[in-house]
Amino acid sequence: MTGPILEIRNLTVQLPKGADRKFAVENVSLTVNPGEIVCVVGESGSGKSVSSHAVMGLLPKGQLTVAAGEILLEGENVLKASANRLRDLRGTRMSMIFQEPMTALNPVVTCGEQIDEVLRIHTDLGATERKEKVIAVMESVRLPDPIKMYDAYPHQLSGGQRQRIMIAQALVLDPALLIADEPTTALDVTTQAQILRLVAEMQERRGTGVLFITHDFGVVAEIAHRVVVMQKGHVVETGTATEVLTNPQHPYTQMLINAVPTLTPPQRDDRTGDVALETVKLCKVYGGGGFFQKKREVRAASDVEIRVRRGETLGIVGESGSGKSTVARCIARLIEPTSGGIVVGNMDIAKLPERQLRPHRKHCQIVFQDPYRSLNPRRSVGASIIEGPMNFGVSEADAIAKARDLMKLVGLSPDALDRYPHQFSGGQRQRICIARALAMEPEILIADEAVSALDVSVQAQVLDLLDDVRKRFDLAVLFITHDLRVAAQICDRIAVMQNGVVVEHGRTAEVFANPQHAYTRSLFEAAPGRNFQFARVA
Amino acid sequence: QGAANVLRVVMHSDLRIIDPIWTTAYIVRNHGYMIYDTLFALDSKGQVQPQMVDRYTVSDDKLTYTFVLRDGLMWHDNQPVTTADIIPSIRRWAARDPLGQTVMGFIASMDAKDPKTFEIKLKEPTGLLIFALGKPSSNVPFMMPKRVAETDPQTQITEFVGSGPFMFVRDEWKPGDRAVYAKFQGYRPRSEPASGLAGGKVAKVDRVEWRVITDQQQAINALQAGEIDLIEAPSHDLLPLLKSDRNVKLHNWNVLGNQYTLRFNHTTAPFNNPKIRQAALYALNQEDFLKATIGDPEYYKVCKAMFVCGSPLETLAGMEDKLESNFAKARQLLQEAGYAREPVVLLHSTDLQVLTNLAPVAKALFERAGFVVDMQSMDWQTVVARRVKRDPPTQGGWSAMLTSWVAADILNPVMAGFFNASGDRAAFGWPNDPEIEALRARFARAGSEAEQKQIAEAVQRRVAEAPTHVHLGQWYQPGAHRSNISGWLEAPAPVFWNIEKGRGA
Amino acid sequence: MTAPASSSPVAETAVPLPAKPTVWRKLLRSPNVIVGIAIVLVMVFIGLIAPLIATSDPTAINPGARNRVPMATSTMRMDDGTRATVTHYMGTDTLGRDVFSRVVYGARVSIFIGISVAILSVSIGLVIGMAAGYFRWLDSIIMRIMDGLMAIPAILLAIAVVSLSRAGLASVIIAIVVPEVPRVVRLVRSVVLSVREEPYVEAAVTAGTPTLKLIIRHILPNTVAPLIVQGTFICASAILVEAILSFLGIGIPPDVPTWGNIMAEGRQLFRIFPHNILYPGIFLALTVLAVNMLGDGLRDTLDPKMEKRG
Amino acid sequence: MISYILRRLAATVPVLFTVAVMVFLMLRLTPGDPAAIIAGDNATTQQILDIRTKLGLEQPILQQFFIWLGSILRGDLGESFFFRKTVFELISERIEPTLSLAFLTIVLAVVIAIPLGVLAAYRQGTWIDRIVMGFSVIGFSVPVFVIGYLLIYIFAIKLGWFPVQGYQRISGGVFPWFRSLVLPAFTLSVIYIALIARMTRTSVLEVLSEDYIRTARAKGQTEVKVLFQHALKNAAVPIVTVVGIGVALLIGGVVVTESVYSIPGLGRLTVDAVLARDFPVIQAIILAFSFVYVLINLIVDLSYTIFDPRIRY
Ligand SMILES: Nc1ncnc2c1ncn2[C@@H]1O[C@H](COP(=O)(O)OP(=O)(O)OP(=O)(O)O)[C@@H](O)[C@H]1O
Ligand SMILES: Nc1ncnc2c1ncn2[C@@H]1O[C@H](COP(=O)(O)OP(=O)(O)OP(=O)(O)O)[C@@H](O)[C@H]1O
Ligand SMILES: [Mg+2]
Ligand SMILES: [Mg+2]
Ligand code: NI
Repeated sequence: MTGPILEIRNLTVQLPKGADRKFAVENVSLTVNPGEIVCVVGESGSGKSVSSHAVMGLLPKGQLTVAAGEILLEGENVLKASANRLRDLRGTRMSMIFQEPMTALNPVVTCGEQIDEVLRIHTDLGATERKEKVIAVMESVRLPDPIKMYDAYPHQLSGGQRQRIMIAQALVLDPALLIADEPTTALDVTTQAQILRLVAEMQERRGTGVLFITHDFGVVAEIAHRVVVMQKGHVVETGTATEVLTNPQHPYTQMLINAVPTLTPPQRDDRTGDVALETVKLCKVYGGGGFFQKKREVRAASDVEIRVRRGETLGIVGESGSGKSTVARCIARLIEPTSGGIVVGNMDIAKLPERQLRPHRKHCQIVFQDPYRSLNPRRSVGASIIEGPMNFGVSEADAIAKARDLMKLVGLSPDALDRYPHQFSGGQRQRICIARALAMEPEILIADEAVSALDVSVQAQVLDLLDDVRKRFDLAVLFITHDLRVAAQICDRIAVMQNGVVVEHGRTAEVFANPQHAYTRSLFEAAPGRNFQFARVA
Repeated sequence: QGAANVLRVVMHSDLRIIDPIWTTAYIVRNHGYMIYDTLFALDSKGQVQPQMVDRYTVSDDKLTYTFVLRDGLMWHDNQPVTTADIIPSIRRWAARDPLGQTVMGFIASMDAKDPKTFEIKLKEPTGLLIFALGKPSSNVPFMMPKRVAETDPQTQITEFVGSGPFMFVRDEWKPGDRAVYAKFQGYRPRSEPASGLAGGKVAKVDRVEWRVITDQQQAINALQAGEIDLIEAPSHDLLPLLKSDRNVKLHNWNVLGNQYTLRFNHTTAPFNNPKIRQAALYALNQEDFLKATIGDPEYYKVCKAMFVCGSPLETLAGMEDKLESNFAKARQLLQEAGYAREPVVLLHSTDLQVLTNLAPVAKALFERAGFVVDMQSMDWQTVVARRVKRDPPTQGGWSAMLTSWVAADILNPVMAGFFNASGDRAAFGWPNDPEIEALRARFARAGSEAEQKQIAEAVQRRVAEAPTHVHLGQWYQPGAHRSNISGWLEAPAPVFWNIEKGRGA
Repeated sequence: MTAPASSSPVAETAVPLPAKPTVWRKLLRSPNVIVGIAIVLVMVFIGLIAPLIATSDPTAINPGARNRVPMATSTMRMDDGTRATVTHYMGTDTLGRDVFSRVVYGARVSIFIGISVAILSVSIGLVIGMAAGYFRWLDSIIMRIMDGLMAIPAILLAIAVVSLSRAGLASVIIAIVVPEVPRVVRLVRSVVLSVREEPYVEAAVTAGTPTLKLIIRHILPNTVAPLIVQGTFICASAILVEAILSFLGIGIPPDVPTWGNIMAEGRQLFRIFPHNILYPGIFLALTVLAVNMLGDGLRDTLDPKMEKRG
Repeated sequence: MISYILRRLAATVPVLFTVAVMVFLMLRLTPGDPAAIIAGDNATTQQILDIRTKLGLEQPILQQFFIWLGSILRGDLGESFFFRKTVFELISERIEPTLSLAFLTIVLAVVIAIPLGVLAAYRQGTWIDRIVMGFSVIGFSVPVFVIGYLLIYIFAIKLGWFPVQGYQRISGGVFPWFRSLVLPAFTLSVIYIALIARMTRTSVLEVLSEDYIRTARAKGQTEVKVLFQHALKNAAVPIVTVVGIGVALLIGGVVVTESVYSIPGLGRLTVDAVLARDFPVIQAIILAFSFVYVLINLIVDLSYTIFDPRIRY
């Protein structure tokens, strides 16, 4: 087979009535050649998934319909294929890996059986032959102890292992085309790196054509041969990876690439403000006790000692579950630490009961990850912003006046105070959350993954805003993230957490230049595209 | 067993208690007739006939009665029936039955002469002794083995050995589901043909099963579908369904019928005032009650005679102008009595088909006469509990309630419980009327029927002046059976000897 | 780096997203809601104007005209001696009462029971559920008691409660409310437990909002939608349970017309005079159906989970 | 797992204690007097008082409660006020019909409701969905006894396929047993079918939007297998939960159904006992039903582990 494996020609997919735009994708064309990895990038909602689902024939029935165009899989138009033919093609000629390895696997069926299912559907092999084949493919995706893992359920595996199961399932029948829809977004950087390596390796070994969907330019830099950039349902730019990443033509591509933070931290001065926050041997153990049932104990933070000065940004990095949020929530006293001290000003608030705690609440404010759930959907954003000050005796008029100022500060129109959260975009909501936090005139601002849910471009804006308000109000900022690029850009100092323990702690530039702890090193090595210099276009 | 020999019956209620001396419930009385026998029994003409007794003699001074038992009487455990069993049985019955208590007052001694012969000596003559021993309805003096009869009258018996034509199959008795009787092979019936409760009790089926079907309509459905053979008391409103069915026949087994009765509570206002009670007597009428509950005139009869129309003591005395819904007269009486609009707390039983519609009618009639009525609805069991409470009506007591009597139970002022006017010792309602009490005492001693009749008339006159209760008309409860069933006797109680089950539909 | 945030193009305008259709608009688009509301309103209206449309006093007995078939006429003797002729659109019952009038008046009681049971159980359950969900120490005590209540089958509990005191509207309502309360408590508690973990609630905590205010402002509103939905189902089942209690002979006193009562009294004559059970049955089933449809419709529109599915 | 079961069983103790206290108090405060009922229509006040004393009803309520509790703990449910039988005897002779009825109803309901619910979910928004949902709403709206009467009228009286009433013991043959239970079970299952079908639809719908369903389709799996192998098993937990919770509904329905069909089961016994104020029987039955209910829901919770390997106790 010499022609392209996949050719999408002028694909147009119609959205149902009442959606935000008429077409999910319009006039999309792209090609995947054998042995090629084509990355599709673009902001959320740009139509990446819809295109790939159209190829698989998995568009939700009755909601999304292909209005025009054709999709040729090895020359065969899958849009015209019968339902049976389509079923035959799936799993044999084309297969797909999805973003969330947990939800993409059936939780109540063992991993082995899920791979086996593909064989059962498409081959006449006997049980033992099938099992051999499954074990072989599990081995080939480097799953440890495949025989044991055959009988394991998805929840008994780590995220990376689950994703390997997905890949094994996709590759077991050697399809010509592999579609990967953000297969690593939900994974840790370290695991992500392994999976990316695996995909590249498999593709090389089997000569599969890969359509790889992502929003992460680091990933693109790491594996792509060619890149397709999408915006609002249109393909705005295509080219080889190097071309697009180093010399983007379309303003949108340029904007996206500009927004990618670099892994090289800028030079920063040491902050010399007063110590605003200090934790002393902070420990938090979840669970335990329980009257009629025993709960499992989780030691989420142990002996954490951090210190933040006014005007300083301390980053806490570490992979998922390392205890970053736990530390943040203890400091904000949303939960009570199991032991240890939290000194804010010169007061230890670690064990204060709720009633006595209330006066201290204003010193420390928090901005959460999920911009969609951080604001009460039933209250106007104005009401959310003035709630705090009014709790501390500020008159309504004063609080509103201040809220208007803050809205301007975070780059929103003061008139928007009367609106409700759903009328704002994610980035705008995150700004509102920052305004709400600032309304309390805090000394400490905790940002728990405050930009992780945002698109790169929006993310850059919010980061700028955070840095801006830090300067303006001389805030001590505790910035929690799993994204090293982001941490490099904004933090003065960095604490690296692993399994509830701070393993390394120092100035950002020093930690990045010369990581001491093995875990820190592995973290850095895993950052995708770390050696790639993205173009900066003014 | 051939299916043809099992008689499947739906009775009016579920058999839960099995001591017919201990309770007056009719279902238990019916159970008694299945497994026990009586010394005397009422025949279809209302005459008392010997049953277990072969013959008896009365001394000339009418003070000594000598009874001789029939040959071949056997208990279900195959022991012979002797006079040693009889005397404790009479005593236990007399300890609980009001008529029995009255009669016991006359008795000087009871002695067994030999296993077959016993003697009762009276202190003074009474016409009631034989009548009482043949009392047809609750409590019936059923004869039980000595060891059973010696049970404390306040305690229920635990053994079910009788000498009647059927035996109780205890293992198959499932309250709420069924009670089962098997033919007693050792029973020797009298040679006379069966008549009423008297005569030869010949069991002509092997088994009688009393099935519980609480839903009236379902019982009828089941009868029509042939799942059961006989219904003791089908709902009157549903009779048209049965009349039109060729496979089913209706049978009026209780010719004397029943009488609806309204009982006053004499201890609290307003009915502690005889004039107000009399106002009620004027305000009510029988037709409305009968129409509302029975509906079909074929099955009811307006009858102002308190001791039942068709009985020897039937009379109109005192009642001529009453029970005509003369509201004007009622209002006038209320005014004279100074009725202070105390509410009449009327107990309404909602779960017994034959009683449900009575209270609403009473309420409507009372209200039109100017009474204030507070009708309180409850299930029959609550009524039963409530009516013995002597608290003021507003605190859980009552003023009036409605019930029904089997005519055979109220044939004279001594046996009919509601005429007992001895105050606290009287039945619920507690009338206190020395005049009535005196008349009742005279009645008990009355030697001749003429004298009895004259006293009964006087009682009725007195009651018309100061009512103890109001009789609201007579009604008849036909039974229904598949057309292959024959031989259902006419008697005050439903009995299952003599009934034959033919083959086929 | 991009230009300073304050001049960024996305930041200026406030409404980039299309306005969500309001809840009301969505409700009015749901056929379930429209049909449900329409029928319920008609029933309520019938109940309200019962005195105007009833052809006779629903409690007036007339032994002479019992068990009449629909459309039969009867004459009634009045106190003043005159006679009035009535047409019985739905026939009469065993006491000669006009079934049509009883059904019409019955709407009042039946709907009253439905609504009051719904309101009572929802409000009692709300208070208890809030307390259980928010105050950890109370939780296990309350939930144990609720478990106990839940463990008694509702009808049995109702039977027991009704036999507690003399049958009457109040005891029937109590009887139906008691078993419903634990269900509401559980619902409210689960909502509270999940909502109190929401970031915006935590944000309010860090803003120093006092507990009571926190509950009322941020937690309570989240329970409204599920409670309205639950409330409709409680309302529907209350109307039904009343009928069943009447059927078992332990409901509202029979002289008060309710649909359950009329059916219960008429059930023995189902084969001969089906009208006694048919007409109230139609009204009852229609109302319960409508309330259930309303509940379904409300749930489809108010429950964000259902919304996601679209 | 074992320790979980033990802990759950231990947790039923306070629940049942609460039930016991509530039931006991409720009954003793009722106006009905079992003594008066036992004594019969013509009894005198003194006779009734004697019976009350004999039954122990004249003691202080608290004392009565502890006596009762004590005997319950010894495994003695007491003796009926009315029948010369122990409550245990009564319950055990009534349990077969009720168990049979409940069993058949559950089987019938599950067999009918689950495919209906899956179908409705799969064809969401189509007329099939509307019919199934319409039926389920109607199932909730028509009183059980009306359904019962209608079924009797059509299938027993008009068509004569089934007996009008009554129960045949299973010892008398499986066929008569089954035949006698078809109508009651169907009557009782209507509301249950409605409940389960509805829940099946909802949870299957929820599951159908999950990623792994998409994965299964991406493998080329057929729709039927996607529905019944992937979707249904994942939707099972809420479905069995509702099957368990629905048992409460079932118990309520049993009371009415047994009344309509004259089935001598626990439901009838309950009504009879309540109407007769047979306290020991009522207490025991409510306690027993509550225990069964709690137990069934424990079994349901345990069954989760079969459907969902993530759940471990
Ligand atoms: N089932 C659906 N019904 C209605 N609209 C849909 C549906 N699926 C997708 N869309 C719309 O189609 C557009 C493209 O969505 P798509 O999922 O392809 O975005 P994406 O590029 O994959 O975004 P992300 O990075 O967030 O996954 C969006 O506007 C989305 O709202
Ligand atoms: N409420 C809780 N109860 C029990 N365990 C918890 C709870 N919250 C968090 N944990 C556990 O504590 C550990 C640390 O969790 P934490 O949320 O602090 O991690 P994190 O570093 O913020 O991770 P992520 O990057 O995913 O947000 C994890 O193992 C988590 O499972
Ligand atoms: Mg996507
Ligand atoms: Mg976190
Ligand atoms: Ni990311």
